Amino acid sequence: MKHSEGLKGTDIVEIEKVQRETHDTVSLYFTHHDDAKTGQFYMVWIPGLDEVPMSISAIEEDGRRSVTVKDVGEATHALCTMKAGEQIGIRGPFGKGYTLVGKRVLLVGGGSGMASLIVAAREYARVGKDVTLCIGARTKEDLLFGEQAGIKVEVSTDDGSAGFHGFVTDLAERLLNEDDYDMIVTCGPEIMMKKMLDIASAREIKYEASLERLMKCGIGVCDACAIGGYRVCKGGPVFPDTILLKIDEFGERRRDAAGRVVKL
Amino acid sequence: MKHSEGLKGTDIVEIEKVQRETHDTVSLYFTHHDDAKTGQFYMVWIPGLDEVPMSISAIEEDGRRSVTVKDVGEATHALCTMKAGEQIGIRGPFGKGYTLVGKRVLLVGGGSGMASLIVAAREYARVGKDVTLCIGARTKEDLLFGEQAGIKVEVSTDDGSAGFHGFVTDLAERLLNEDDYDMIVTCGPEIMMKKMLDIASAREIKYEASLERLMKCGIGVCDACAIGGYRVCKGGPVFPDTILLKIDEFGERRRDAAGRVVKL
Amino acid sequence: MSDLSVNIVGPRMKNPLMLASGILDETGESMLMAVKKGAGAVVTKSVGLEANEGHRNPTAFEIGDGLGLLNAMGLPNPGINDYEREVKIALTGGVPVIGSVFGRDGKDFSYLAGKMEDYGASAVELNLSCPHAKGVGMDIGADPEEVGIIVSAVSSAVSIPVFAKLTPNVPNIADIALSAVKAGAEGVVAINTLKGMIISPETGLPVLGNRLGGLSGPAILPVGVRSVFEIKQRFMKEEVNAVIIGVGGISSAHDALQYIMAGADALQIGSVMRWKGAAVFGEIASGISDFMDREGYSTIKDMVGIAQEAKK
Amino acid sequence: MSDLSVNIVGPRMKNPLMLASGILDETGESMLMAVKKGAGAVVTKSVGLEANEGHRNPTAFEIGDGLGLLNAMGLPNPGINDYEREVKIALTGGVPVIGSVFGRDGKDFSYLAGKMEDYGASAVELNLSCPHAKGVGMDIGADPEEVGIIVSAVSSAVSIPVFAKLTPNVPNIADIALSAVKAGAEGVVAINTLKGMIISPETGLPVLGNRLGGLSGPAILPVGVRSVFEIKQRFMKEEVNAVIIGVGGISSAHDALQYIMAGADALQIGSVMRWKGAAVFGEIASGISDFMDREGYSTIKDMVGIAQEAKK
Ligand SMILES: Cc1cc2nc3c(=O)[nH]c(=O)nc-3n(C[C@H](O)[C@H](O)[C@H](O)COP(=O)(O)OP(=O)(O)OC[C@H]3O[C@@H](n4cnc5c(N)ncnc54)[C@H](O)[C@@H]3O)c2cc1C
Ligand SMILES: Cc1cc2nc3c(=O)[nH]c(=O)nc-3n(C[C@H](O)[C@H](O)[C@H](O)COP(=O)(O)OP(=O)(O)OC[C@H]3O[C@@H](n4cnc5c(N)ncnc54)[C@H](O)[C@@H]3O)c2cc1C
Ligand SMILES: Cc1cc2nc3c(=O)[nH]c(=O)nc-3n(C[C@H](O)[C@H](O)[C@H](O)COP(=O)(O)O)c2cc1C
Ligand SMILES: Cc1cc2nc3c(=O)[nH]c(=O)nc-3n(C[C@H](O)[C@H](O)[C@H](O)COP(=O)(O)O)c2cc1C
Ligand code: FES
Ligand code: FES
Repeated sequence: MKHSEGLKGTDIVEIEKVQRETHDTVSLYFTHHDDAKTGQFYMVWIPGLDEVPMSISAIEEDGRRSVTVKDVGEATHALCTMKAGEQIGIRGPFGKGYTLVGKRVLLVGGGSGMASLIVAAREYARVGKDVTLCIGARTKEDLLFGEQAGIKVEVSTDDGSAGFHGFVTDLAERLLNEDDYDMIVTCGPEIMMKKMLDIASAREIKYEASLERLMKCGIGVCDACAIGGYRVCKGGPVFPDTILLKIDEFGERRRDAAGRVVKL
Repeated sequence: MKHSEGLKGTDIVEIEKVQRETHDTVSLYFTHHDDAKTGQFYMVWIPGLDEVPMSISAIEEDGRRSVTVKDVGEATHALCTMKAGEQIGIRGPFGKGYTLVGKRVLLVGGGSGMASLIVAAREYARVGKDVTLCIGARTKEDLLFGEQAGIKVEVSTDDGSAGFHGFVTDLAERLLNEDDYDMIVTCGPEIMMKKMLDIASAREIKYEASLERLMKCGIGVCDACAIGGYRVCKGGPVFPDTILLKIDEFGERRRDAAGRVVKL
Repeated sequence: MSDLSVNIVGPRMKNPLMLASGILDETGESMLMAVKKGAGAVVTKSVGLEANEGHRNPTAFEIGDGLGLLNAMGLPNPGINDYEREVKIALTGGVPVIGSVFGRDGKDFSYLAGKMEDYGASAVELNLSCPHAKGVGMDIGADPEEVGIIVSAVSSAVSIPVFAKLTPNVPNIADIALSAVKAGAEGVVAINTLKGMIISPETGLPVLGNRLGGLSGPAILPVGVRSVFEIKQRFMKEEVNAVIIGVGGISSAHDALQYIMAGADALQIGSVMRWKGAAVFGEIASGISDFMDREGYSTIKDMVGIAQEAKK
Repeated sequence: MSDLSVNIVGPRMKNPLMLASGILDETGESMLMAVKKGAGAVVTKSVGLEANEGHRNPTAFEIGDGLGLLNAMGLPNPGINDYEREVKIALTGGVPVIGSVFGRDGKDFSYLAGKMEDYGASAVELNLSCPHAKGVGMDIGADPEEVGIIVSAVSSAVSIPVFAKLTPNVPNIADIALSAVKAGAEGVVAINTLKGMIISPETGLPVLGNRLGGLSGPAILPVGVRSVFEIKQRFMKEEVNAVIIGVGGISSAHDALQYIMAGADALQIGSVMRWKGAAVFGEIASGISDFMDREGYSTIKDMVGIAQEAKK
């Protein structure tokens, strides 16, 4: 009976609102009725051009959703220049989201990884957990989601133009020295996430990270997003320390579009 | 997700019990979990031979079902000689069953039509309606379901070997003269059902009948069971007086396996 | 306000939706029912020279939960002589009746088509594509040349439009379509069913009486849309102006629009009636109309084949 | 107790279930995962001469709710030279690894097959059937003669068994199978995907980056079972003794048994992993085993092709 509603490849939605977040990052709002969970992603189709994975950066009960896109190439540029009323295709939600375990939680994010991490931070805060969000950016201008109601935010910049001057991992270590945390959650450049894994396991703090890999199908069949026998689109994008510690590719190598092994 | 349970054409069930009803009629019991309703039918596959429509003659909560088969040809003969442990295929339940409206109900059945009518009689009785079941048979030996707990049964035979001597329609008229009924339900030879329709409409009593037509698909696509623009397998097999009064084929003509019009 | 009417056969059709051959159209009364529920035209069951009872049961069943149907009816039909009655009844519905016929060669087809014309059919559809009958259907319809020969015979025998109904069980449906049109067909109908089989492991037997059958319904939609797309692409390339009628797995306005945008001028609806009955004609027509209003299309023609222009 | 092992390639397979080409087998580590979950053998992603990024996204998506997948990956692969790494890793799983390769002609195929043999593959599978890549796949695999020429070249170039993977987008898959086997193939693999397309009416565009793609998953099961049935029937008639590997829409033990009874000696599993992950290997293997115990079969071979004997 279900199929008699018709066969689609993707759900076409209209962009309802475009919100500029930084000089190179915008959030696109639309409505998509689904059971999206914190940390999941969509495959976003730019009709006629490309389809790219995007974390779900806002999840409202009434079906309102957003993705937050950083302009890094052709597809993301097209998304960043879209206007309200234009159409995109949505497949998903896909993947496994954050476990949301832990009581005193340190979230460490960088770059467009903040799009994913921000929903985790908000969700931890909503259920009354003690949340500290540590954001790394190149400069003050690149800072994404720097202010959040009800969440302690700490900032680092590479050039010192805001907050801590240096790597966000160094900032994170300082916070870990000052306070007790029982959970570390991270999303951002893989080298940074790898560093946080080392820190977390040295301190025996539970850890999870949301990974990025080149994606094609998004549904666990094509192997494009493979990492150590897992698929980021299905086993992830969020993986626990227990798995990541066993994957020697993590923070080291990835696959290109042809499936060749390349250095990160 | 559903399809990942595998694609079947028919559900294979094992015959659990064979019960002889008359010299040429047996009931086959098996288990099939479905939401069968009074008056619906199955397409019963005799593997490698044929598939034929059969009314569901018993419906138990735990999935126990039966069909009651009269040996009239190759397929029904094969069914009538089956043993417990043998396998048949089941598609369905199909069709629209009895409406089960009315408070004082006269059920008029004949031949293998009793297989369908008996579940209606039992269901009316179960919900406390006043039920009279009128059964026509050629001889005493052909009498099907002649005794039923909690149901008034009246019998007619063509040869007078049991009950009323004559047509079941005459017996029915007698009963209608003696008592008030607000519903007539019938299943059996079409000429008989047509006669009952005339009687019911003359007396302005609500009426429904369960029809038989040659069936192929059983699911309303092939048009084999067509009658006046309706399909017996889908619009029926139970039709109300309001529809039957408008169909001039009823009691007059049917289609053969090639779709030719033939006299009943 | 959107205008759903199309000019394909005989009187202008009020919408592009036809009843597909073989589904609820063996009898005239059933065809009338489809008209009553909104069909813009009806195609008859495929009719041959003689009365034919078809294959033995099981002849058709559903697989999966709404995934599709598998059938091997075996072209049951009353024979062309008895079929006049059905066409005449169908004609009282006031919409075009397209007579579907099947045979072994140009002679059979021409005779049958001529009869359909006599009975008042607005067009004939040549079944060159049934996958489960010996010596007819796709046995003769998988070869562009044979199709050309038959179509050409029929085209010179009748004066009503001729449509060739094509099989998808080929690598080159566009070649066959082109051959049919060059031989004089007004257009093509794509697709008939995919050759398929279902086995019951418990009994070790194929379930269909004929063992082999044809798959229809939602499962085949992508194959049908692709076939129409390939045919339209070829017609455009060869600058051939011919009608394409899309059929296969259409269950909703969304599906119907896919066919139209691939290149179909009209559509046929079959298996979905197992789930939605003939009311699906009204549902799809109003769904298309809503879509056109929303997206700013005023006629069906405005949408035909627009997916061809996709930048690539 | 039932014995699921089969003797098809290299070391005896503990069960007849192989990982199908192109689904979770581009990387060695993913193939190992399938082995861990119970696959009796693995087939690699189809590999060509050079690294290839494949078509642009969208490259694959689900249609319907579990009805099937439509994909146009475009044969992405690292190229045969870089692929040694993946085969070597897969081989550590201890089950046969079958190297799938694609090329334009006998020369390409022979070279690639030779490399796979060097890497330690137990057999090669020739992709003569991908429906959405130019000049390779079904573009050359729909013609029995061309298939014969390629198979014959490869068969004389390598000493491991050669399997030809066939396309269902033809009227005569059994002809192609026979041609492959007569040219020296150890057996055939049927089926690859059905050519298909999905259009998004709101945008007027085909959704796949390549527009045209291949349909797989539950929707195609009846087509695959029929294909294997037709091939087995032909092999029996011609008294040809060759292996048939069935693939297409297998989601359950029930489906797998249909293929076996139609004539398949072994099976490949692909799209269903979208819904059940690699755990489906264990599920299907134990389902087959339960069935055999219940119905009194002791080996897979006892069931192969028994649906052929149906009285008809
Ligand atoms: C699960 C997941 C969630 C994501 N969520 C977001 C998000 O919320 N917001 C956001 O802005 N981006 C997100 N991304 C990354 C985003 O998908 C890529 O930036 C995008 O695909 C690039 O496409 P493009 O055509 O614009 O750039 P391209 O022209 O393809 O590439 C531009 C540059 O980005 C690099 N690049 C491309 N794809 C990736 C990738 N997957 N990982 C790392 N580097 C890449 C290229 O190497 C190149 O340097 C996510 C990725 C994944 C896998
Ligand atoms: C909805 C429905 C419910 C039915 N329920 C029952 C039931 O519960 N019990 C039961 O015994 N039978 C029932 N029947 C009738 C049963 O399906 C037929 O008797 C059976 O198909 C005959 O098959 P056969 O091969 O044994 O006989 P055949 O060799 O096909 O025919 C034997 C004789 O029966 C006649 N016949 C065949 N089919 C029909 C038919 N559909 N209607 C009238 N005459 C027919 C033939 O003309 C011939 O005279 C039902 C039929 C329908 C349509
Ligand atoms: C039960 C059944 C009978 C059919 N009979 C015919 C027929 O007689 N002639 C014909 O050309 N096509 C016949 N077809 C094919 C349909 O007309 C149509 O091409 C096919 O089913 C695909 O459309 P659908 O998915 O909407 O059903 C039949 C299909 C079914 C399901
Ligand atoms: C995403 C995807 C990629 C595929 N890639 C290949 C390939 O590279 N080579 C090949 O021979 N078949 C390929 N196929 C076809 C499968 O191997 C298989 O023949 C087909 O999908 C039918 O099986 P299934 O329904 O179990 O998936 C691919 C299928 C899918 C879904
Ligand atoms: S993107 Fe295809 S498996 Fe993950
Ligand atoms: S039996 Fe096919 S329509 Fe009723």
